[in-house]
Amino acid sequence: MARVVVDVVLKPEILDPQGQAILGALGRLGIDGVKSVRQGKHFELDIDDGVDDEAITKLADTLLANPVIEDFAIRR
Amino acid sequence: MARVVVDVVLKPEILDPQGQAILGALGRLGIDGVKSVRQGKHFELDIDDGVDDEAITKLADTLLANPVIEDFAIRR
Amino acid sequence: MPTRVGVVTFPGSLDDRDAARAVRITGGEAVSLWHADPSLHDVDAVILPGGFSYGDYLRAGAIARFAPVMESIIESARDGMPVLGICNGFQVLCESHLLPGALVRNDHRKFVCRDQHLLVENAGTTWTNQYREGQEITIPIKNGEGGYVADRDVLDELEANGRVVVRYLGGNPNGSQREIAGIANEAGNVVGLMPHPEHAVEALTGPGTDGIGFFTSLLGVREPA
Amino acid sequence: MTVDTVKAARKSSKLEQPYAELGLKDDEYKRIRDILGRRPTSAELTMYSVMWSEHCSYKSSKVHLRQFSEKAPKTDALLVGIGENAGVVEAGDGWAVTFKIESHNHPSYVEPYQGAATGVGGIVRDILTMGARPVAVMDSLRFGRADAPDTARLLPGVVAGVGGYGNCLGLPNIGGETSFDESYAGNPLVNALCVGVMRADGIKLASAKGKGNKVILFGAKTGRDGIGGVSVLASATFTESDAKRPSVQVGDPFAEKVLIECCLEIFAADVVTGIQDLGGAGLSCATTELASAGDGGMRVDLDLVPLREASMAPEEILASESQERMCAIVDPERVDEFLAVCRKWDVLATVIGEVTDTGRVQVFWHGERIVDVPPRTVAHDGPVYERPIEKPADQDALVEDDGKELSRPKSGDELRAALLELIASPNVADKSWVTDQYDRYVLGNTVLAQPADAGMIRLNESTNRGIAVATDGNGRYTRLDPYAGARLALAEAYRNVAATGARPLAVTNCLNFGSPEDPGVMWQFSEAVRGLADGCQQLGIPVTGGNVSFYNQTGQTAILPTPVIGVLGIIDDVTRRTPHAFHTDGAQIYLLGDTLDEFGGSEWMSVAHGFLGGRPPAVDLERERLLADVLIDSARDGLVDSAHDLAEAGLAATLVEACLHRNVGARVVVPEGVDPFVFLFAESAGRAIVTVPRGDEGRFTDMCADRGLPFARIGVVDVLSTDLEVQEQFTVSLADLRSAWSEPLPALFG
Ligand SMILES: Nc1ncnc2c1ncn2[C@@H]1O[C@H](COP(=O)(O)OP(=O)(O)O)[C@@H](O)[C@H]1O
Ligand SMILES: [Mg+2]
Repeated sequence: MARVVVDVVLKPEILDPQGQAILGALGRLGIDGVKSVRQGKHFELDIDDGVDDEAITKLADTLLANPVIEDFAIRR
Repeated sequence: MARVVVDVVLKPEILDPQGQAILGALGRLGIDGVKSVRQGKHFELDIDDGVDDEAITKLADTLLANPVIEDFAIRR
Repeated sequence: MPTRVGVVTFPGSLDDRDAARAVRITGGEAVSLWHADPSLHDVDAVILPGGFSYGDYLRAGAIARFAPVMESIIESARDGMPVLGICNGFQVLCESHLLPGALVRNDHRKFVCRDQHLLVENAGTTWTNQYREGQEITIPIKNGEGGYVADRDVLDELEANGRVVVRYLGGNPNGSQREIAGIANEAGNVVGLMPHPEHAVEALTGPGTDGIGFFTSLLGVREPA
Repeated sequence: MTVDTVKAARKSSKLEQPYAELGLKDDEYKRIRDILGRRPTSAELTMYSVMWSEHCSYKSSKVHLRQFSEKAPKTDALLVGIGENAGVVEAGDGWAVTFKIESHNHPSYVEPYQGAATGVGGIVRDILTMGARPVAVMDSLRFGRADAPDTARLLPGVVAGVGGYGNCLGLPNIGGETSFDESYAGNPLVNALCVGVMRADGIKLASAKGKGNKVILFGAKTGRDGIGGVSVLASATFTESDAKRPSVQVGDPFAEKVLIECCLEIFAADVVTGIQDLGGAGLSCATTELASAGDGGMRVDLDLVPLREASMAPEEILASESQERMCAIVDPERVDEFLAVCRKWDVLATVIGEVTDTGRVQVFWHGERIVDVPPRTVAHDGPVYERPIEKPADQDALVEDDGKELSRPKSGDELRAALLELIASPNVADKSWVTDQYDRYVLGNTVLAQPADAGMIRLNESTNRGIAVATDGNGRYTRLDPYAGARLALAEAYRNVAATGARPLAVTNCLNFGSPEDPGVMWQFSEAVRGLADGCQQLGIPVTGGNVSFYNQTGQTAILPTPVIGVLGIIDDVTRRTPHAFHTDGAQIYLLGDTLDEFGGSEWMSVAHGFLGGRPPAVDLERERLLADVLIDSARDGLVDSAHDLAEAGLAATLVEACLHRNVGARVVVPEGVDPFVFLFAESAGRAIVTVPRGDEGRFTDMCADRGLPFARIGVVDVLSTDLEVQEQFTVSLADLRSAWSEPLPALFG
């Protein structure tokens, strides 16, 4: 069994209201020095050793990310 | 300027309906061998070099994650 | 002098006017409080209304908790001032640690708006003394992150000390642990509710008037009959 | 990066320009050159191309839509008519109401959640722009077959998007439609409606007047949202390799909520002289529309526009469709006040220019003039086409083959089975799966919402005055006869409003059709517009605004032509509203209107035989008006305690909904000499059922008889019964009805 991590982030040109809201809050929290925040999704999968990269890519591309607005990165 | 990543995941004992739903959908996609899926949040922050680890930990602990239900990990 | 009840408006608060209307209808004076103003303007009690403060994109209530007005509310609540958090207000109270636990995404992953049957379990709090213990009431719920979760120890403690104020009846609408719809702090002055009593104060616009009791309970405490 | 300037355009008049990639025709490009007396700069080309698109210029529909004004009935109620962001009607007590429906079909197909969400966001801004507080939304949705994979992908996302945005704005969703037909596969229809309320003297218009007044852009930053062909231009001017694909617009409902509150505070302080929302065509549209409706001149310093991505080219800034932005015209003396309100709400606001007396919109980029155009030529005097019109070749055959020979249920058992099958059809079945995802309570003034015939909102807590709104459309009827189909949709929405006790006052519409380049589609369109305009004239209620969506087709196959009609009515006292459900024991059920053997385009034909042919039900608008009068007057006089209109699936569906809402039984008799099948399932227009409490029957039937409205007593409400009984035919338990009716959507969508 192996742990695979998939991080899904909005494409850079897509508006990220979530990140914006956090950035706005930081000022009020008195935390300085943060220039930008983007919020994405983080998936942790436990998979059988037999599952290959191709299957994981397909999984990420169809279920975990919405390719119309998101990119993803896989870490094994 | 530096990029910092914060991953936030639900504590293991908290039910994760989104992860469950993905797991359920896998069968229909014909992808076998995935034993569990947990969905969390992924934050990418661009910060000034002056911002130290302590500040980032505080940010993660007070704002990005709710320690009652979530754990977080910081990657610089 | 009518009881002065502050209703907080955060950016993204939605049911603030409705909470104020409910206060008015039940004979109180609604005072609107602004998130950025730390002053509570001498109110006798505070309602944190429903809505999506700051869009609730991060976690419901996570950002609102840091508003200047919240510091004053947290302090006054610890000193016994009555505070009612409705829906988003409940989430803010949990994020502020005035109430234990947290509210997470509904187990069916959809927003749900419906008329919900509830069981009043604690009719002794500042906000529920006009109900009978065991009374069944119907009040709208509308939430996307309404699933109440807490450690087992916390849940046991809530149950043991009568701090579960209302419980869902006839089906759990959001996956809340132990069907919890509302809880109180130890002193009973701070109550968090997922259902919206302010939307059940007029027969014309709600499923009935079962929500009135939450507001008259407060007035009852202030002006004993 | 080099920028194309007016100066450069004068010098290099021969330069080849990619106008075709931007969707401009040869003669359109030539006209632009004629207007300017030179080649356009690339920024000007951007503005003309986006503003002369079908979507913004209405070039194919304009010649037809004129009828709405030409045939508009005289009414004192109309305060603002067609041509503004939304029409406004008077509501009494000094209040005014504005409403409009708009499509977001294609974006919802590409990204269902965001497409639907930004559709709601856009229409809400249109309403806000009129100076109104938005008070309710509705959504009219159409998908392919309910069990198609495409629908499984789209519907949950669209519904979540409508809900996600509307709920977060704090606007109650008070109604809409959800229906299914094969023809919408790949072309879902997502039409969103918003209603707003203001003082009648507080109407705001989109015009830039007063030399020296400041142009302020406020709300979200500008990003590369929705930039389509324009990126061709942008990439021609600089070489960075960043993504140039049109990007999906993502909605930020929180930003919009704050923008609404900010605008309302600004309106209350009376610090704007004109205001316009940024929607399709973004700044290109807002600047030229404001200028051309005002003094005609405006100077804009485009480099002052706050950007999400610093590398954006001026063409991209002009074409960007970033959401949650508005543009205001403000007296320089009031600018500080304006900015203070924006600061209070944490809304970004930037002075980007001022009103001039040049008669031209001039845009500068770091001091260089990149646009210099007469604004009318961009905003109003775009191309106008008289597209060829031709009745589709198969039209006559379609109408000819009326399916009358298809087998019909006869015995009680067969009728019972047909009823259960019909109410389980996704078009007729319970829509709670959808509507439970929408907040209907927020703002505390919702008197009626789903599943009522019309949504109803209390406007005023002290006078109890209110409004009711319904939307309807039936693509099958319109396919069979577009003229009649549009009138049937109008009649149904009108009837739905009247059924609640409100008096219909005004109309909005969203015309969803295939390609205007197909003469058959254009025939459907022109017939539907004619039908709607004639119908509104006859009913005495004006069209106050609307929207056209063309190109809803896959390959050569267009969607069913689908005019969606919204009708708004006023009710003096919302406590007198009529609910749709049975609730009083012993109340007599009356069927009002005539039932004929009309099954063309019916739900029964579709469900039982998968058949579409014949003529749609006849429309008699005089009868509709009479029926409405009776419904409204009997609500006012307290003669009826429920009323429910008849439409798709006829009396059967209406009875089932009236019983199930409060779980109340009823006994129904088929009137003598009437065919039970026709009685239960025909879709004749101009009908409703009402229930009259015991003792009031005489007064009620006298009223109908005096006015000449046909009525028949068809049964009685039995609160204690757990059955719907159609005497001498069949009995079906409420439990069986409920499972047939309420299980299909959850079973399909989870
Ligand atoms: N089908 C229609 N019926 C009546 N008016 C329409 C119709 N389509 C568009 N209009 C009117 O034409 C004007 C321009 O439409 P539109 O471009 O949708 O407005 P906006 O720019 O505010 O989005 C509006 O006043 C609108 O009400
Ligand atoms: Mg507009």
